[in-house]
Amino acid sequence: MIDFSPPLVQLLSIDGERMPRPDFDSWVDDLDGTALLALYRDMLVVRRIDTEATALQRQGELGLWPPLLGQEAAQVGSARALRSDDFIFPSYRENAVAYCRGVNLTDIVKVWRGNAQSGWDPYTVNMATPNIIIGAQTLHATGWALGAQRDEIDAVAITYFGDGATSQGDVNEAMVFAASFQAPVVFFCQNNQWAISEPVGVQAHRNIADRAPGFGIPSLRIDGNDVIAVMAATRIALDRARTGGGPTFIEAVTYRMGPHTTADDPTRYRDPAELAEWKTRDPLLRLHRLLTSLGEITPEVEAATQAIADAAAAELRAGCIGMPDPEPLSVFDHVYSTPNATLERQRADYAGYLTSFGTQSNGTV
Amino acid sequence: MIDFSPPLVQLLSIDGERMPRPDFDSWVDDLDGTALLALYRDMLVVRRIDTEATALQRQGELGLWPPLLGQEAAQVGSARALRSDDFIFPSYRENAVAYCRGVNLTDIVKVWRGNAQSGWDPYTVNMATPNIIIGAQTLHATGWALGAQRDEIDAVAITYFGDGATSQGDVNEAMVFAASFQAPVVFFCQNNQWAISEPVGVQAHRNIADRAPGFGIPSLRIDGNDVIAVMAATRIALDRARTGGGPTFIEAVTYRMGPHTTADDPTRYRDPAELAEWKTRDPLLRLHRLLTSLGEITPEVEAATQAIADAAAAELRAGCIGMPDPEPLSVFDHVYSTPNATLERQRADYAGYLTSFGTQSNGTV
Amino acid sequence: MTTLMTHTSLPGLDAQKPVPLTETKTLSMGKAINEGLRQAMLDDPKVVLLGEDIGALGGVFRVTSDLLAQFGARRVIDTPLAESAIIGTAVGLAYRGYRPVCEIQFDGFIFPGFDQIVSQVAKFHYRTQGAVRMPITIRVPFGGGIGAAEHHSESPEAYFTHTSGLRVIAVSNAQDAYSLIRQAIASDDPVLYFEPKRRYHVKGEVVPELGAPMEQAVIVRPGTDVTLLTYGALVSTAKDAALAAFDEGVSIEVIDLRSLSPVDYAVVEASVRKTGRLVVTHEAAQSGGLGGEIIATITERCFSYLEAAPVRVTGFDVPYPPAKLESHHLPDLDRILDGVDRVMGRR
Amino acid sequence: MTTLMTHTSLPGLDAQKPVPLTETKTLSMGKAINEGLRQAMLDDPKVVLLGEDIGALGGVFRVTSDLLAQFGARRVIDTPLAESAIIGTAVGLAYRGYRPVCEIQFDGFIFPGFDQIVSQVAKFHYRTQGAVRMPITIRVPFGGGIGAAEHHSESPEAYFTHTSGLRVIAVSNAQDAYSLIRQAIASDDPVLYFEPKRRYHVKGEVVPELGAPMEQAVIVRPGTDVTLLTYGALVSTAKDAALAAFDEGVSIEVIDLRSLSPVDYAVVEASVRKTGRLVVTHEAAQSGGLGGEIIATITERCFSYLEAAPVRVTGFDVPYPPAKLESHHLPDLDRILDGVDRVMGRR
Ligand SMILES: Cc1ncc(C[n+]2csc(CCOP(=O)(O)OP(=O)(O)O)c2C)c(N)n1
Ligand SMILES: Cc1ncc(C[n+]2csc(CCOP(=O)(O)OP(=O)(O)O)c2C)c(N)n1
Ligand SMILES: [Mg+2]
Ligand SMILES: [Mg+2]
Repeated sequence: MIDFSPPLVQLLSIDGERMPRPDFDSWVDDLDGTALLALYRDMLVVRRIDTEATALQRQGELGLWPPLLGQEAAQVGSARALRSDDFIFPSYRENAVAYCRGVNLTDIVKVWRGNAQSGWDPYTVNMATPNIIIGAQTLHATGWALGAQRDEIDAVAITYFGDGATSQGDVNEAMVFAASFQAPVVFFCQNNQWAISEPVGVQAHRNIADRAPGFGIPSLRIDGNDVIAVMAATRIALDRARTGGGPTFIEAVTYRMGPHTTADDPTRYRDPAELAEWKTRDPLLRLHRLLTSLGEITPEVEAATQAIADAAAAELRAGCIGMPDPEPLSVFDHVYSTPNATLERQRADYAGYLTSFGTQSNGTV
Repeated sequence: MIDFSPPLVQLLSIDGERMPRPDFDSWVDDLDGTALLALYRDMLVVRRIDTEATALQRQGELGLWPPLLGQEAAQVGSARALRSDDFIFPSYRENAVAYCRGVNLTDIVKVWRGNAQSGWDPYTVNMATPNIIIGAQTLHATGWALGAQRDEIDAVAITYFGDGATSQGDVNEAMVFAASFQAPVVFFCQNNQWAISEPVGVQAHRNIADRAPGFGIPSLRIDGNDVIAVMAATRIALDRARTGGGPTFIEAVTYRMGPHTTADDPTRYRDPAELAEWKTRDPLLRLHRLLTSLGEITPEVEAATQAIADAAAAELRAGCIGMPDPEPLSVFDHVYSTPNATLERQRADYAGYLTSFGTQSNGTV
Repeated sequence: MTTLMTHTSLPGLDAQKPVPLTETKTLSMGKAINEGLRQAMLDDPKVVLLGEDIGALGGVFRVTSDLLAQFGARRVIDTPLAESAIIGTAVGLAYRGYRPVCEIQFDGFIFPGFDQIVSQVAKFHYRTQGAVRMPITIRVPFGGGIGAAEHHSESPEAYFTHTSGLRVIAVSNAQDAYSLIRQAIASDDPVLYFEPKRRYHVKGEVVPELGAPMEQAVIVRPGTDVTLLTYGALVSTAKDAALAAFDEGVSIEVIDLRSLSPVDYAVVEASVRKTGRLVVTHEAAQSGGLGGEIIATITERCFSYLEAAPVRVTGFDVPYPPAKLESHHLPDLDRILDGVDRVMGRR
Repeated sequence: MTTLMTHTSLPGLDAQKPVPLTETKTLSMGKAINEGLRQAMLDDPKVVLLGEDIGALGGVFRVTSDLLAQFGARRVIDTPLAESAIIGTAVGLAYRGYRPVCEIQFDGFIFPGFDQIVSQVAKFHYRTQGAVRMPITIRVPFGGGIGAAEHHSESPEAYFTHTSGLRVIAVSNAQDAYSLIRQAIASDDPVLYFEPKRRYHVKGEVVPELGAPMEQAVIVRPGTDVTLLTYGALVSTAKDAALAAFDEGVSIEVIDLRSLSPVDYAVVEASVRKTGRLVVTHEAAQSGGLGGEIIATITERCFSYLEAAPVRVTGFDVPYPPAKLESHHLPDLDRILDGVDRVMGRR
C-alpha cells in the first residue's frame, strides 16, 4: 500500500545514494544502470538546450525563453514515465517534457521566436502546446480525461503547473471536477519555490500537497530533484488512473535555479544564499554521483553524452536561426476552420494595401 | 483545545436533549432558558416570514422567493453569535440572518418584488445585500477582513454560501487569500444537501469541511439543525478571528426542506423519503422539545410567540403590498456616483419620449 | 441521509428508445431546441452535454428534458457548480474529439467562464494553426422581459462578437432554434448560441431540416422604406412594429440577423441600399453594443445610399434594472416605432 | 530552504521618507505613473495597492518600484496568483472604505477577473442605489508592439466600455499618466486604467498637477481637413501621421480620447463638424471595437456634416498574432495615412 501522506519522498540522496523505500522501490526496479544513464542523458541534453535557448535569447534570436534550469529531474522523470498515448497538458516551462516527447527542437523554440503561437501539432506527440494563462490547462486535462473515460481506453491525461498556479480558481475547479467524475488525470505540480518574485509562502501556508486530499484526491510529495522518486510517483499515479482509481496529485519539490524568464531579474527579490543552497541539491549532480558509483560513467560515456547534448544545442541553434518568417497574409489564417466573410474582406483589403505599396508595410509603430 | 477534525458536532439531540461536549459547552454556557427561548422565537418568526413570503410569491406579489425552510438553526444560531460591528456577506438565502440583523421586513422582500436590486443600505446593519453570483461574496468578505486587519479593529467578516458554491473558483481563491493573509474571516457553509437539483455528492466526494484544512484553514463540521452547536461553532470561529488566529471554515450540515426557489419543482429530482427523514431532524422541533423539558414553553408563551410571528408576517405582507413602484426615470439613477454625459443624454431623450406620450410607455414587449 | 450520487459507474446508452423529430410538428422554441439536441446526439455519438442541473431536472428551462434518460450520464453530464470548469473541461473533451454542448444557466453566469471562452475556446484553432479544433457549442438563455432577479436578464452577446475566433448565433423562433442548434453543434468552430428566454414558450411549426446556413440573415418581412434589423426576442416585436407602421403607411423591411458574428452584410447592405434608412434594435446597452458596429459598417459601405443617419433603439447604458423598471429599459413596440419616426425624419 | 514569507506581521508605515514629485520633471511614462501612485498614497491612507509581483519586484514593468519600501506591506500587497481574487478582495476593501488600486500584470490576464469586474465592481453602486461605492482603480498594461508572447499584447478595452458602471481611461503620455492615475484613484467610481506598455519608456515633462478632468478628450494637434481620433500608444503614431500628411497638404486634427467611457463627444463632434471627415484608429480588433461605437454615434449626431463615411484603421478580427506578424496587425503610420486617403476620397 502506498502512503499518500505528505512527508517528502526521496529515493536518491543528495550524495547520490539510492535510499531504499519499499513502497516505492517496486515501481522503479527496472531502472538499471543503462536506464539511469538514459535518464541522465536526457537531463544533460535538456539542460544544454536550455542554456542554448537562453543564449539565443540574449543574442536576439528569441523574444523570450523560460528556463527550466534545476527542474530537469521533475520533468524528465515524469515524462519518461508516460505511455505514448497518454496526453500532456503543460504550462510554458515544460521544454524537457516536450523534448522527451520527441518534439522537434526547432518546434520547441518556434513560439518563443514569435513565429507562431504554438510550435507543433499536439496530436503528433500527444502533448498540447504551451498554455500561458496560469492554470487553464488543468481543466483541459480534466476534460480530456473525461473523454478517455467515455472512450473506455486506459490512457491518462497529465497536467503540469507551478506552485503559483495552485492559487488560481481553475486549478481548484479542475480538482473538483476530477474528483467528482473520478477522471483519469494526474496533477503534476512543480513547486519550484517561486512564482516570478513571490515565494511559495504567499500562495500557501501549508505544503501544496496537503491541498488535494481535501478534494478527495490523494497526493504525493516528492523530492522533485530526485529523478527516481519522480518516476516512481508518476508511475504510481498513472497506474491508479489507468485502473479506475481516479486522479492523483503530485507535488514535486524543486527549485527554479534561473530567472523566471529571460526578461526577469531575480536579484531584485531573491537571496543568493538560497540559490547556493539549492545548487547542492542539483538533480544532475546527484544522479551523476549514483552513476559514477555504479561504474556507468566513464570518460568515454561522459564525452559521448556531452556530444549528444552539444549536437542537440547545435541543431536547436541552426533550426532557430534558419526558421523562415511567416507570410504576412498568414496573420488571417486559421481564425476559423471555415471561411468568414468579414475576415476575408479584411484579408483582401490588406492584400490590396500591401500590393499598393509594391512591398510589405514597414511596420513603423 | 478545540478539535478541528471532521466528526459532526451535535449539542442538541433530535429528541431535544442537551448533549454535553466539554470543548464546546463553555462557548454556550450563557444559553439559559430565556436565551434559548429567544432563539426559538427567532426561528419561529423567520419560518413564519418564510411561509408568508412564499404565499406572497404564489399570489403574484413577489417575483421569486428563495425559502430557507429547514435552515433556521444554521442562520439564527450563527447570526446571533455576531457582534453588531461584524460584517456579513451573504448569498441570496440568508433572510433569517437579515432578520436577526434588524433589517426591515419590507426591505427583505424589496429585491424579490423587483423594486430594486437590493433592499437595504448595507452600512446601517453591517450586512451586505444578497449576492446572486455563486461564491462571489466570499472574496468580498475576505477583502473586508483585510481592511479590518489594516484598521486594527477586531471586527470580523463572515460569509455565507452553499454546498454548491464550494465548487466555484472564487470560493477556493477566497480560502487561498484568507489563509495567505490570515484574514479575520469566517467561512460559513450551509450544506443543505442540494444545489438546485444536484445532490452534494456531485460537488464533493468528501465532507465539505475536509477541504479547508488543506488550505491552512481549520474547519468545524456541525449539525446545522442544532442551534446550540451552530452558535458555539460560530463563537469559536469569531474568537479565533478576533484574536489574530485567522480564518475558520464552518460546515453546517442542514437540509433545504423546500424547493430551491419558488420557481423550482423538487419532485423532479428528489426522493420524498429523504425529505420525510429530514423532517424528523427539524431544527425548531428539537429546540421546542428542549424548551418544553426545561419548562420554558407554556401555552401562554406558545401563544405569545406565535402572535409575534403572525405580526411579523402581517407586517411583511402589508409592507410588500404597499411598496410604491420605482419612478420610471430612476432606471438611470446611481449607475455612477458623478454625472455621465452619455447617460444623461439617454435619460433626457427617454424623459422627452415619455413626455411625448403624455404618459409612461405601456411596456409592450 | 442523502444517497450521494457518484459518477464512477457511468450508466451507458440504455434507457428509452430515441424518438427523433421526423415530421413537421408544432413545438415551443424550448422544445424545438430539445429536439435539435436529441437529433444531434443521435447523429453523432461524440456529442455530449455539460451543465448545471441539465440531467434529472432537464435544466431550469427544461431544454434538456428527457435527454439524460435517453442518452445516459455519460453524455448528459450534470457538472459541479463552476462555469470556468464547464467550459475548460469542454475544451479538453473537444481536444479528444468530442463535440461538447455547454449550458450556461443564465446569461449573467457566463462571466466566470469568460477567460476560458476568450483565451482558450476562441484562440485554440488560431494558436495551433488549425491543428486543434474547438467544435464547442455554448448555449446561453439570454435577455430580459421575464421579471427576473439580477443577472438573469442580461444580453452579453457583444462581448463575444468582439472576440475573434467565435461564432455567435441568436435565434428568434422554434424552427431556427431547431435547425441552428444542429448547425451549431455540427460546426467545427466554437459557437455561442443565444436563446431568448422570454420566447421559450412561443410555439411554431418545426420541419426537421437544417434549413439555410446559420450565417445567413433572413428577411422576415419585406419592406421598402426602412430597414429594421434585430435578433432574438425582439424579432417578433419588430414584426409587430412593422405591422403597426404599415397601417400608418410606412413599409418596414425586418431582418432577423440570426448570426451576430459574422454578420451577413450582403443581406443588410442590399436592404439598406433599397430603403436608405436603417434602424437597429437590441436589448443590450447601447454603448459598445452590436448596433454601433453594424451602423459603422453600413455607413462605411452604403454611405451614399443613406437618406438619414441610422438609428439605434436599445437598452440604456445601465446595469440591467430591477424587474419593475425593465419595461422602461427594454425596447418595445412604441420605442421601435419612435426610432422609425426618427429615421424617417418625422421627429 | 526558502524562508517562507508570511503576511501575519504586516510591517507598517515605516521605512523611507516619502519624496513626492514637487516640481516639473522629465519622467518616463512608467515612472510618471509610479509618482502618481506615490502621491495618491501620500494623500490618502486608504489607498492600497494589490497585485502579483508588485512588491519587492515593483511589478514586471517596475511601475510600483520602491512603493513597498516606502509604504510597507500593509499598503503594497503582493497577492497570491489569482486575478478574480485580486478584484474580489478589492471589492471587499472598497466596502470597508479603502481605495484599492489593482495591477493586472498583462492585458490578457484580466479575464479570470472579468466576472468580478462586470458583475460586482461595475454593478455595486447601481445595485445598492448609491449606498456602496467602488472607488477601485484597475491598472492594465495593454496593447502590442513589444514582440511578446500570446496574451501579452491585447487590447481588451471594448469589453469594458460596453460595461455600464465602469469608467475607462487610456493614457498616452507621461503627464496624463501622472495626472490621470491620481484622478482615477480619487474617483468614487471604478476606473479601468489602461497603460500602453510599449510607451512606458517614452519620456516627457511632468508637472505635479491634476490637470484637466479625466473625462475630457484633448486635441493634441489642431487641423482642418480630417479628424483623427485615437488613444493610448497610437496617439504618437497619429501625431507622426499628421505631420507626414501636412507635408502632403492635408491638415489633420488629432484627438487623444483619454476617456474611453464616457467618450467626450463634445470635443469629437465639434471637430467633425469642422472637418467633415473622421478616422478612428485603435489596435483592438475592428468588429465590436470602440471605433464602431464612436462612428455610429458621430454619424447619428453629425450626419449632415459628414463629407465621407468615417473610416476605421484597426487591428484585424484575429486573435493577437505571433510577434513576427504583429507589424501587419497593428495600425502604423502608413495604414493610418491610407485611412486618411480613403476618407479624403483619394483611394
Ligand atoms: C492568468 C495569468 N496571470 C498572470 C500571469 C503572469 N505570470 C506568468 S508566469 C507567473 C508565475 C507562475 O508561477 P508558477 O505557477 O509557480 O510557475 P513557474 O513560473 O514557477 O513555473 C505569472 C504571475 C499569467 N501568465 N496568467
Ligand atoms: C455563477 C452562477 N452560476 C449559476 C447560478 C445559478 N444558481 C443559483 S443557485 C444555484 C445553486 C446553489 O447551490 P448552493 O451553493 O448549494 O446554495 P443553496 O441554493 O443550496 O442555498 C445555482 C446553480 C448562479 N446564481 N451563479
Ligand atoms: Mg513556481
Ligand atoms: Mg445547497
